[in-house]
Amino acid sequence: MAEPFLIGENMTGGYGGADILHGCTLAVERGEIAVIVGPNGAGKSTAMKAVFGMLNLREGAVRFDGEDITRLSPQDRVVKGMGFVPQTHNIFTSMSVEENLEMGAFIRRDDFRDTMAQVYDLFPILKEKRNQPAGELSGGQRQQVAVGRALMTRPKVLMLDEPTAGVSPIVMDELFDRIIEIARTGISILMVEQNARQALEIADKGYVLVQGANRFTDTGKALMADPEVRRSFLGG
Amino acid sequence: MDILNAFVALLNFVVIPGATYGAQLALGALGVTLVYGILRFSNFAHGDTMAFGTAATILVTWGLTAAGITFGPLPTALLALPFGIAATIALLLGTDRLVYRFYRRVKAAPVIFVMVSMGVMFVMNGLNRFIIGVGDINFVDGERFLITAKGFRDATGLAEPLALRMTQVITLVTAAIAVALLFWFLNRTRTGKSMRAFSDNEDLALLSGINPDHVVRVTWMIVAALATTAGVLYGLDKSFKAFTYFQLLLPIFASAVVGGLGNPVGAIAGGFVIAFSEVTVTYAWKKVATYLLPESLAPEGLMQLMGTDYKFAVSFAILVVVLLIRPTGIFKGKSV
Amino acid sequence: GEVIPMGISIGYTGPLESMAPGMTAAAEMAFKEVSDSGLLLDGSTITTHKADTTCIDAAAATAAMERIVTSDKVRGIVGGMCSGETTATLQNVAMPNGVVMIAPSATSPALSTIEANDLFYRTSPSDARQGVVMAEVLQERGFKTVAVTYTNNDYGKGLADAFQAAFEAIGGKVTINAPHEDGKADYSAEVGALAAAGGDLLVLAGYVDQGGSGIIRGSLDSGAFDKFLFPDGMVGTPLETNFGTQIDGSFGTNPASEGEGRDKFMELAKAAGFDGNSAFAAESYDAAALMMLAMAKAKSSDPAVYKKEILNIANGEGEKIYPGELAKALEILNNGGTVDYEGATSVTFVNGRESAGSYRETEMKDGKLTVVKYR
Amino acid sequence: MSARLRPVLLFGAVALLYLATAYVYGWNLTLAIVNMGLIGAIMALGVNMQWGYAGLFNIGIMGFVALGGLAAVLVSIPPVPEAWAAGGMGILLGLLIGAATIAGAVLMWKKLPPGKLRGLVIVAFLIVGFWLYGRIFSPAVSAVEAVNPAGTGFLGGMGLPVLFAWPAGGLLAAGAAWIIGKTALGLRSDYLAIATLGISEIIIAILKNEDWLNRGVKNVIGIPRPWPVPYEVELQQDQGFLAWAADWGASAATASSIIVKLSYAGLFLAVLLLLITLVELSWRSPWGRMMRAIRDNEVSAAAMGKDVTRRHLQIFVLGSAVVGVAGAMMTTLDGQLTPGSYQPLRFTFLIWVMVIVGGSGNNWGSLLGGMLIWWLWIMVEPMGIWLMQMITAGMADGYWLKKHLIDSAAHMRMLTMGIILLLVLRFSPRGLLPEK
Amino acid sequence: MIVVENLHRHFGGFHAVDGASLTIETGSITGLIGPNGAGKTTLFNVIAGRLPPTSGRVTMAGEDISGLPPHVLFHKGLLRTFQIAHEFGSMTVRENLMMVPPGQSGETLWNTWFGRKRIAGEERALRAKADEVLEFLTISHLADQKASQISGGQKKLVELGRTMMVDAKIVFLDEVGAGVNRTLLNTIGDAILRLNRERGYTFCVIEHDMDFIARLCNPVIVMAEGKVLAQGTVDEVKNDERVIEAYLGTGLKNKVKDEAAHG
Ligand SMILES: Nc1ncnc2c1ncn2[C@@H]1O[C@H](COP(=O)(O)OP(=O)(O)OP(=O)(O)O)[C@@H](O)[C@H]1O
Ligand SMILES: Nc1ncnc2c1ncn2[C@@H]1O[C@H](COP(=O)(O)OP(=O)(O)OP(=O)(O)O)[C@@H](O)[C@H]1O
Ligand SMILES: CC(C)C[C@H](N)C(=O)O
Ligand SMILES: [Mg+2]
Ligand SMILES: [Mg+2]
Repeated sequence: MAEPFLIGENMTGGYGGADILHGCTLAVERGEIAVIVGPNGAGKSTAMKAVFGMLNLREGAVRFDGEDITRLSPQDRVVKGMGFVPQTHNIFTSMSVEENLEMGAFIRRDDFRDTMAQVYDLFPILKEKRNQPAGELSGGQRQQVAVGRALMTRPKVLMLDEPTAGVSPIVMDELFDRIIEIARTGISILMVEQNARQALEIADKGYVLVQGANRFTDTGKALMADPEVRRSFLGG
Repeated sequence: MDILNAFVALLNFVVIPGATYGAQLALGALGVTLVYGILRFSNFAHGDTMAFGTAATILVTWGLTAAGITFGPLPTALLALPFGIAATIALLLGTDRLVYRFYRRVKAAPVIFVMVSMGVMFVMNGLNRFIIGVGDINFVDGERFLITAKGFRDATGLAEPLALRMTQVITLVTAAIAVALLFWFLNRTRTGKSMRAFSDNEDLALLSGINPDHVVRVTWMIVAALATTAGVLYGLDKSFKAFTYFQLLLPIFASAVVGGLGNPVGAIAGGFVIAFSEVTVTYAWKKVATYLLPESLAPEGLMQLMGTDYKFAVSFAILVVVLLIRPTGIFKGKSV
Repeated sequence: GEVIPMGISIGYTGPLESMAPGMTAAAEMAFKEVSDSGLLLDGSTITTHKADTTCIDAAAATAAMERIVTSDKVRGIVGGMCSGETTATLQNVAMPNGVVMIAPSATSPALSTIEANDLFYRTSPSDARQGVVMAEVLQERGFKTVAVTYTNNDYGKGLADAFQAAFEAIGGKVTINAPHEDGKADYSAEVGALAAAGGDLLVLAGYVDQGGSGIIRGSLDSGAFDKFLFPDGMVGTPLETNFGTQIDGSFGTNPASEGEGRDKFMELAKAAGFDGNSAFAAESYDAAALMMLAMAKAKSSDPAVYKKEILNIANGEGEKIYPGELAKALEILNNGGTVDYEGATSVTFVNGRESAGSYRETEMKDGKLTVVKYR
Repeated sequence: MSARLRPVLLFGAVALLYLATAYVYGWNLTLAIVNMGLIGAIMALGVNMQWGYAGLFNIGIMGFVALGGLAAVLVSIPPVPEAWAAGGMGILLGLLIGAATIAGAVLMWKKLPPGKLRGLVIVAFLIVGFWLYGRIFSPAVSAVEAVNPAGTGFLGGMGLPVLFAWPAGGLLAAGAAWIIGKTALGLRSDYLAIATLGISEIIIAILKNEDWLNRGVKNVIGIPRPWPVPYEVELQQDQGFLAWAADWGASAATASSIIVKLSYAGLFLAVLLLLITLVELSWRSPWGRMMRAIRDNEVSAAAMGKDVTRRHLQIFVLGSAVVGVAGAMMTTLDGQLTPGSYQPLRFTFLIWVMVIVGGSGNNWGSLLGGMLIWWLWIMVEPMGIWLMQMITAGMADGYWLKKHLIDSAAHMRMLTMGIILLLVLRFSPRGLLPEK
Repeated sequence: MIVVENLHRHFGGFHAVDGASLTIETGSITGLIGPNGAGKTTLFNVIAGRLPPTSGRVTMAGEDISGLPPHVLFHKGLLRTFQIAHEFGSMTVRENLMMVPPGQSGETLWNTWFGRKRIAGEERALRAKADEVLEFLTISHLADQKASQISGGQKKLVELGRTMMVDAKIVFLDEVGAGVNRTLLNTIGDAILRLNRERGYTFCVIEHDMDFIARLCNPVIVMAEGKVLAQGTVDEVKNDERVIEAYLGTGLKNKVKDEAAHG
């Protein structure tokens, strides 16, 4: 198989102290969904940040669309077509919901009104609250704003760190639905999930990360079927 | 009873000076509030930035007048203003590159920025004294008055004078325009919004493709323009002295804070609150009362609520009271 | 000869920083005059050491003085500048170390009574005296009711109170006696109160390049007052450059004496390239000159020794000495003679330590400060 | 640099600075700087308690310093009997009435049933109260201030040993802080800052204008020295001392002032070490843990049962008290109270620089910052001159720029201070001794 | 027993809690579910004293506790966790736990100077207790890590751990599960059950994970638009049409599509 669309290969590094990642590799193909699961503190978020250039890697490389982007700054990666929703601090609290979405489209020069309409379609509550400062929203609503912001970028690859944390079941279903749809338009999705069973169900590929290293890698279905994985990481 | 005279007295000694001073503070406070709003620290060097901008403008003004260029009835300094602004932009961008950028990179706490700005303040302070000296400089020319005290008395036959200066009018108009522009810029334009986004959550701004260097650059440029304009207008109205500009910092901060830090409209409101509380609370009502009351009731004392000894105490007391009622300023400011 | 270190301690930074250059230049001019003459103590020369008193920060002033006294070992000091800081440095540094201090500009009445062991003199008079002079001037000019504002420090307050007492004693009326703070951005409130109180004229006991100018500006702009009485802190060239003809008819008083001394000093200053009229420059010159002449008379640069001669130089018998004549004086003293130092300000000490105070009355005419008379 | 070595090295470096100063300028100057540095360090300690421990942004330090200074006057200056006779009782009575009026109004506000009537009653009560206050207070003040205005014109103090003024200064500052805290501690960050700044300006305004209390801007001079500190003049007349000084080969003047300064230094150091010890002990115990929790996250600390308001008040009062003690010490050292000299730049912002450069949240940092910054504040003056000389060394005599530069040298103090401050913060952006 | 009577909490014109009435029985583990923005967190905030109610009443064992400040409620035995973790960032994880227990004698200044012995004893006990809790939460290795430097899920665990440091009467858990690994969440569920059975804690749990709710909670209260929509056992609630429509959804949609995509 040819080189994946986006790959963080053999990544090693951390926040300045001891290494958190130990030769961890994540990859996603064009139009596919890759899901990362693992215990708390395994380094999932760290790996995502590493792929996005928010962390200095001691070893390893990140390649995107055949190009080595290891040295690129996060904002350059955005320009290249990568979008990211961090796990925490993922909205502009003092700005209105609508402005949050506009900021998502910051690098876009074209008319983004229809994208915004789509986001409002997906999360109707946001439309209702579009003039309210995002910091005043409920936890789940904030999460919707965060995802909405990333969608506004129209990225080629979308990286989501626990997008469904705190989101109600109905919205979660919508969200997964939408993620599938997005993937089908050719956008790659790389996401971390603790709602692992639902996530792996729609995943083309799944990674189980433990202590900064790949423990299992397989298709989503296969991982779901693996009793060891189920017991230790998916809550039985 | 003489309502007209009483009214003119009030206008001349309370309303006009209060409004002018308020606008002067407001212009300064706009700069402070912008730095706070976008770069998230209280910039102690702002007073000295204003002084620098004014000094640069004065130097150019001298050059212009020496070359025989004036601005008709308006002060020549207004012609020189763009040059002063350019010089200040250069200074602030240089400062940012040399000083502040580093602390942004290491994500220093706001209080560190405050201390750093204090260091910058000291340096600029020395720089200003070096460039233009410590003396008092009067650089206003052109028509000073729109209405002179004597002219008014002669024309109306009233006992009370009324004076209105060119600089007062210019200051008020400029302040109004500046706040409108700034408000529009921050809330309506793409760059303005990206600046607010940057101030709200730097990391996320990065993830949205906002270029932090650009945001910072634009901020400093606006701040330079505001500071220089504020400084020049103040200097035209009063006079230029490096030390006074440093002292101006306190009321400017007070204005920005009561108004609500980070909010341009608040800066304007704050400026007027501070100015009017200084001017009105210690005002001696004797004159007004003498005009209004029948002769037999003419007051003996000054009819002052408080002596001017306590002018600052009173204006600060008002400030504290306002904050107790609205803990983040009149217009709900930020707090880091 | 030896190299004699001398100190100049004034506020180079702070609210009166703009007075510092003139005062320094004048004192250095005196030092240079003596060094160049080669007549002091067998051809000794003077080096100067400056200390920044900041005018307001007693602690910083003390430390700066401490430095020039204990490490540069100055034998005498021209300074301090402001009364508060002068008191502190005198008590904390000069006296413990036995160094002579001659203050050119500290004029607070409180300094008249301070216990100083013969180490402290001032070439300016106490403000108690100026108040009386001001009252007299007003009386002569026929002003009956005036408003008073003063800079809120020991100098301003002392002077304003002295004036009010003197003026009321001769039947005048003070409508208001209110302070203003220096270095503030705006004086509308003060002007408003002063205007409301009313009066034929405004007595402005402030500093010309501080709040004083702000008050004038505000008064003129609003039409509150257009006549002023300016005591010493206000009489300075900024009046001419900043207000000019707008304040024609206002008048001022400041410690200065008529005649030869002043004129000579003005010439010297001009030649040396600074403005002799700048406040307290003449007093600084005299302060410096007095110490050196006293050394010559005592034949020693030890403050403990020469301090006793200062009074004899200032109030002595013999030839009158004016600025520019220090060499002549040294010659006389070296030959065992006596002199009466008049200097730029007609120095004669009263109370054993301060200038008696002859005052100059000036008036603004056609935008210029012109001398009316001396009293 | 390891965490253990760093403080040792830094304190060593600062000590070296002082030693070098002593070498170049002599011990007299050095000790003078040490003394003020120690006082600065105590002030910084107080501020550090408020900021480093509780995140309270107090920029009204100047006010508490001044209150400490007032305490020195009130405690140590002998009373002025004539003034007391002239109006002392009137003033006391007036103040009492004023206080009672306010207290009464507050009480009524709380006790009376709400409504229009309540407002009217309170306003009427206030008017009557203040009218009465004015009637009694004003003439008494005039009478007191008329007593020998050039020399006294105030009530004087209690004539007690000035050492008592130190705790008294702390108490006075604590009292003020309590009132301020009760009203303003609901504010946050810069809003609290500007409120405290305002209140400190009010305190200074009172000290400047209430002549009956402390002679206002006419200053009080001649505050006696504390107990073990001798007077130079007396030492210089003491034969035993002269002989002893001669043994050491020092001049009487030098030796005497060194002795005086050493005595002060001893006193100050004792106070400083006592305070640091107390504060460190608390900081390293559950109390400190609780304070840090509150600083980190008030909402969560409150949910974990900590009374945030009360703790804020506690630390605000304590920190202010420490500043007040330092203020009293400073006035004692100066021997005079000059209200006009209280400037925010010097007494608030410089202290802040000490705290931040030293490292907020670290008591030893306060000491280090205090000693270093004060040294700089004094030494930048000669350094500025020296700098200008270096710059102009290569220029021809009489060249205009050289003259301009040399003439500006005296004004370069601020510039040098700024540059050094920036350099220190550049290489140690979290302060020299960061909180662990 | 906590009784909420006709509680309102408005933000400007918006009624986040709009006349909610509910009862949390002593000894129960009550689930609180509802769509995003239903007002669950706001309700918690009002009960726990973080926000004053606009109107209405909260009583705890008959005592009116509406509007009491959080620290007072804590001392009455009412604890809560935050939906968005509120850790003490500059303190270690262990300190985050050790600070919790009330009445520590070392919190009095006087004792920190003159009661060192007693403090040392107490501290040892606290430390042991904290380590035990950390052990239970599988984060012992983080004990000395600064709380600002742990992962998002770990922060939630610390949040929960704090409530385990004291003997609480009633604990409000706001989405402890969000972001927590499901295997670990099961263990936490066990712990909650154990605390409930063995120590008599009352719990009120907000959670979006229906499996978790189903395993622990009885009864379940459903909120929507600031009001109580439904109440009952898990099964009752799960099959309530209104609840399905407002909150649960059918969950079928994506499965259908999923099959279409892959099948
Ligand atoms: N400070 C505030 N100002 C204005 N509106 C607010 C504020 N806080 C909450 N709201 C609004 O109140 C509603 C209820 O919010 P709350 O946080 O209670 O929801 P929730 O039920 O906890 O939702 P979630 O499941 O997403 O956490 C939301 O619509 C939110 O936008
Ligand atoms: N800012 C930081 N500085 C230092 N260490 C950190 C920092 N953030 C996280 N860590 C450590 O790195 C490890 C991995 O954290 P990471 O956030 O990547 O975990 P995660 O797999 O995303 O966990 P979770 O599911 O809880 O979000 C953790 O052990 C944590 O303690
Ligand atoms: C420089 C002077 C105007 C100082 C003033 N005479 C004083 O005593 O403070
Ligand atoms: Mg994570
Ligand atoms: Mg919630």
